[in-house]
Amino acid sequence: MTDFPWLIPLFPLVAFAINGAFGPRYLKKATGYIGSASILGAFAATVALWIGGVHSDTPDFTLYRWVSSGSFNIDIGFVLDPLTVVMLLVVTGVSFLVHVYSIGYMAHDESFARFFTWLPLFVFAMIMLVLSNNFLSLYVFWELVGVCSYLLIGFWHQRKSAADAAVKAFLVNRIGDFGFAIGIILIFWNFGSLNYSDVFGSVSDHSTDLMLLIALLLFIGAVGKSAQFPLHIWLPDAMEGPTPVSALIHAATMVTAGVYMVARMRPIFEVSNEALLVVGGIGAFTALFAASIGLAQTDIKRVLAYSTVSQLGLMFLALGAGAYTVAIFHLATHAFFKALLFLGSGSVIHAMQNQQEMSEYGGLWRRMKWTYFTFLLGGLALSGVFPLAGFWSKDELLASAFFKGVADDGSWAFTVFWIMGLLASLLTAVYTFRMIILTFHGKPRNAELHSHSHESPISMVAPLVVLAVGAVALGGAVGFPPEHGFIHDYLYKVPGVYHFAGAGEITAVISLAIISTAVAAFGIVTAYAVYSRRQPSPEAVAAVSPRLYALLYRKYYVDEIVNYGIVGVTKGIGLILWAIDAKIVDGIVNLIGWTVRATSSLTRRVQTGQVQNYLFLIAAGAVVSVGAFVIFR
Amino acid sequence: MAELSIIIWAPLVGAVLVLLTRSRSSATAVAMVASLVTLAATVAVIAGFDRDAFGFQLVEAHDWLPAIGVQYKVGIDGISVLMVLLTALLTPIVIATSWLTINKRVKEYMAAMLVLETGMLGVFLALDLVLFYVFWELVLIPMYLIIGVWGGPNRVYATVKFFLFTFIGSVLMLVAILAIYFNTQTFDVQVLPDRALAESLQGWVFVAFFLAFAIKVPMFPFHTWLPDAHVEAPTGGSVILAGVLLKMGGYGFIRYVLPLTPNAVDDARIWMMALSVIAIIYGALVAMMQRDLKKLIAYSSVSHMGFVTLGIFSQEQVGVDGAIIQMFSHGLVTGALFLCVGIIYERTHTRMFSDLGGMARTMPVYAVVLAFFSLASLGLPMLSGFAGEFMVLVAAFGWQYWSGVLALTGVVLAAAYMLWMYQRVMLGQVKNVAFLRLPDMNRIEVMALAPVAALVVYVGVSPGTFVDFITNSTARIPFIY
Amino acid sequence: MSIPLNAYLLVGAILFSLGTLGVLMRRSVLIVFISIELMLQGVNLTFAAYGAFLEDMAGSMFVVISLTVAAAEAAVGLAILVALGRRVTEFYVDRLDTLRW
Amino acid sequence: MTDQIVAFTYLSIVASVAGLATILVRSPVHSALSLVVVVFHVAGMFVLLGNGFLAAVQVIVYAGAIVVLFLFTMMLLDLRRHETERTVHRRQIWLAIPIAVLLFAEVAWIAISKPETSENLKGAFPPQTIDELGGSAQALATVMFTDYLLPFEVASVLLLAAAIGAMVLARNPDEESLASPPDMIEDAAGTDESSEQSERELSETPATHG
Repeated sequence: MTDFPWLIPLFPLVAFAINGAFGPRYLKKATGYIGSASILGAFAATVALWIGGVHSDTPDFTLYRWVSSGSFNIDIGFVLDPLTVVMLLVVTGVSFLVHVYSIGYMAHDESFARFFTWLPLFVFAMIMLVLSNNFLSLYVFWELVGVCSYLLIGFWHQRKSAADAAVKAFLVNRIGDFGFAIGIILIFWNFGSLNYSDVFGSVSDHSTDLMLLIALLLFIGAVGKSAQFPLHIWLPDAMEGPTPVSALIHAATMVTAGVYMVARMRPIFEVSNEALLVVGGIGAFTALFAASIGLAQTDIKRVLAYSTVSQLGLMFLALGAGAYTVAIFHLATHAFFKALLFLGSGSVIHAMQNQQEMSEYGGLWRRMKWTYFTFLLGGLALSGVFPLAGFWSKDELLASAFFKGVADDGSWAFTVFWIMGLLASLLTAVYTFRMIILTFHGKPRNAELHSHSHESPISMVAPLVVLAVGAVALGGAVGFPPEHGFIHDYLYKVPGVYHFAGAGEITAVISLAIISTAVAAFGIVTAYAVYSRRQPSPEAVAAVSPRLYALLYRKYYVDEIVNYGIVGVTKGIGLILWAIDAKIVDGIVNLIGWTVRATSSLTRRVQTGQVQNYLFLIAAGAVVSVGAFVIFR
Repeated sequence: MAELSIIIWAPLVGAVLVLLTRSRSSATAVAMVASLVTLAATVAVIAGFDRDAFGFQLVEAHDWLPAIGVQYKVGIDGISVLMVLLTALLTPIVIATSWLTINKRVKEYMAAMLVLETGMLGVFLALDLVLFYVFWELVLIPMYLIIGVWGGPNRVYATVKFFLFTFIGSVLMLVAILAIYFNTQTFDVQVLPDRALAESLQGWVFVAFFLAFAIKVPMFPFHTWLPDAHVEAPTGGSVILAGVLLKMGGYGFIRYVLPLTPNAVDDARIWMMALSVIAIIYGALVAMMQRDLKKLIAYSSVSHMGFVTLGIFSQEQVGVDGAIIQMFSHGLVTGALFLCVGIIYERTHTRMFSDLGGMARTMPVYAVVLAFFSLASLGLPMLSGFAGEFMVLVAAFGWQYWSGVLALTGVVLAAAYMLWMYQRVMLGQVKNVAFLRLPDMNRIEVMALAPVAALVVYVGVSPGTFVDFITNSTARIPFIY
Repeated sequence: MSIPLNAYLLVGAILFSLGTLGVLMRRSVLIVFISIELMLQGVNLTFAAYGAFLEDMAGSMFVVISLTVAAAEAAVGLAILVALGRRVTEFYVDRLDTLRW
Repeated sequence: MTDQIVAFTYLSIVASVAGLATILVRSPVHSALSLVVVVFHVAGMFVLLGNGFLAAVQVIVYAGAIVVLFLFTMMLLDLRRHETERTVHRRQIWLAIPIAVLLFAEVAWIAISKPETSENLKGAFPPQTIDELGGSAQALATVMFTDYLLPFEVASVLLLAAAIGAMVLARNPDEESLASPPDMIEDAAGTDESSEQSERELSETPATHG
């Protein structure tokens, strides 16, 4: 399988081509099956690649020469190593389940075919992004993934909010790519090539602050794509897209591209501690920041969106602490249970006639048993309760941050980050169970809607169950003995993936595990205390501390700042420049025209029609010439 | 052996024949045949084009004014091959779509278009400074007529402005050509680079050439004719104006300014880069605030052509190659965009954003096509816009990192105004009830845009095949560091 | 030939300037014509003087030619005047300014 | 020698005064007459210069023809009302006088400063050869029909053109039909047809009468 890896991206590409060309008119519903089948094919090919045994020094597979102009030679090719395989497994696996789910979810949508044209294109771009073996093709598919998210967020393009959200998503991504592109070009000029192997090979013979600069620039790209602190504003708005899109793109695959990229660029980041500090810091802060906002959201998908931003923050915290394997492990588990939660919320929205406000929900557990149970399992996994996947990955993640902080190399900051991470996971537990209680428990707040609610069809519930199994089993199966689970050894084979040694003391690990479980339990209890017994309406909760609630609900006014600040200023400058262009630059041109006409009208005045004026001029001319003759003779 | 002459003069013969025809359909038919013959000849030449050859190929030289050594000399090399292909490809498309839009005086319109094609092809293929100048002026007349006769309400102002702007520039160029002749005793482009001009003279020649080509590109301060010309030009005129005419400026810089005045270029480089970066950002910001769809695309052209000049003056081979690819891709993409604008204008007779809105529902096929070309225009990877821009950015970084960084903001702004345009035109609710039931794109329009879309993807997916045409020719440009 | 050339030239200059003055000053068309003739007299005198002093017949030849010109000019001018006379009653130069933009 | 000087001074003074009179006098007739005086005195100077033929020609052509022509025209046009209006532009004077004075000053300056009559410029007709040839007329003739033949011919053509021009211009339109205002070009075309008609009529009428 290692000799024709191009099969994996080929499946979705073919599906895209077929659906795109024949979808709307001829195939209609069949596009769903073609799409799902192609992703299944890609998944099978990935498994084959995995079984085929891929180790860190499998040679890259070059596809074709992209461009060669003077010193600028770029080839498109694939890198085949454990990190790629793990990512591909996650991407194709979750994509397949989402495709199947979408057949049911989008059944009655009139542009069903268009949905199943863009979705496989997204999967193709994501696969190529993970597979590419050089910075340029990484950047190429990085942007292509951004476009697919633009197309899918703006899927219901009649809705203005969806169209705005799509544009916003693409622009924020592009701002992130701005830093990413500068980083890539700097790499090219300093390393002479853009292939990972060449660049990682010669990292040592470059100054550390150059590497810091490159690392930070690349990290800007990651922040843009994985919606970390400054550039997170697009993800909550991205919820305008259909729920399967949110589940696939804005939970499991695309947003994790940033984490994958930092993990892949480990040699660059590893060189400078400041870079790791920045990554960890942004991660921890975003985790806490997003979790706090999640508390106050009333739209079920927005809660999940902020939860994703928060979990991604934790992954970056792990990357900052140098624990790459843990970060990828958490990425994998998070992909499963977050996709589960999103699809679950999709099933709820589907049942409640597209009503996304939790204030209209309540008491749904009786009507939608399967969705309720899978949703509950997902919630428990997200909060990090003992046997489920979330516990294993999040616990190790916080442990790695703790050990990095404790380690003697002066990075005490990570202890602070560890505390922030802990707080974040506490808030995670609180908002998760607030969501579950508001949706499923208590009395139905909208009786009329409630009466219509019903369990989703089998094609939607089946993926939920599969994901639930993943959410439960995946953690233990893959990562059981912390640091020595299957995934760690598998990933560890990735060349030089750092496996921090501090985890030697079992007691410390166990004590950390106990602390995190306690935190999770405490979170769930508070959620129950606050929400389930007294069934307070969101207004009541807000009354407790109106200003704080408003702050959280308004997402720290970041959106407003950006809208008036950046967007407003740019438009303002645009208007000014346009005025300058119309008045000054064009003005000068017209001025020249006007002056020519003015002077000509002046000279015209000489033609008075009086013969004597002309004669006078002649005489004057004669005088001047004779005078000149006399003077200069 | 006379393929290039066939390419140049076939359209002119076609123009003459068109003038003899009677009905509107026969005129278009003859015009189509003429332009397709030219396209076929061009494809034949490109097929036979030897990519590794260094010098000019298929050179034909006949004495024209032997007294002062002026020859009718034509030849093709890497720098001009893509431009000739672009011209030969866009003209039949424009003639086909004009069949739908132009209904008065069709005969003269087709004739003007074909004469225009001859002029453009002549500019790209001429190897003699005087011949180049003749074709450069020849292009002006038909374009002046096309905008002036078949244009919009305010066409006279626009076309006179366009004519005077370009004409003043080219007059200065004539002075420079004469200066060159008096110092090197030859007009032959093959011979000129070996006879180095004196440093001081290079300065003046550079300034003269710069003015002529900067107006045509258009670079920052000289761009105000472009929006007016585009807004008033008929669809076909706009496509050719944006598609090919702007490239003559860039081509002129690469063919004449870089080889002939290398020292002057090296001195003036800081200014050229500054102007290009200003053009990129200025064009993008102003484009964002336009209320007229065609003006937005016109200003976006200013921004994209800013990349071209940035690439040309970056003194890197990858920059010049990127500039040529960017010109080729911009010709295709912006030409197609203007066709799309024409399609909307024919149906709704308005280009104002305030009237348009929610067209995606009424014209789904058109929505996909416009989305495709808008994404290509904002430089989406895997589409042609990205390849050229990225190579130019790499080159710009090589010299002054700030130019690269600022140019990159141009890329971000491009995404902003393009998507905002798409959103205001296509997405959201239909503002104007009259536009609820509009005919979607018909067969002719789809067939016209299909080859352009195919090329855009081909250039995007593997720009290498096109860059191979160019690298050996641009390698010969003497960069002074 | 005791009278020096300068004297003749001086008289020629006087006549010429008086003619110019007349042309520019007077309002009546006829007077303007006559002043032109006066200017020509000055010129003829100068030609003749130089012809005599340089002992070259070219001088008088020029006088003859300027004579023919003067005659032709007077004839045509007066013919125009007569034609004009049918339409216009008074011949003030500043009134006849229709030949304008 | 002194009589030449006396004659010259007399001639020059009278010529100047008469010149002044031509431009200052109110009525055009007087101005024309004073022009005659100027012509005569300039002719006198020609004689002083030893160029009798020229003097004669001057007198005959100028005084005889041109000024007479002027007087005829003045007769044709009834100039009675001329006297009432002012004869001079007030504004124009302030421009005219300085220009005239300046012009005179320059030319006078040249006249005074020793004009070039050096030997090498000398022509081929010193006074004694003129006498040998038999007077200024013969000398002029030899030059006119040899070196200056072309200008002579051109001058004659010019006179012919002027004569025809004057006739066409001054013709009185009343004789033809007054339907439309006479336009030069149509008029010219018109005359051909009307003249043919008139001939035909002439040729036919006798037949009918006959």
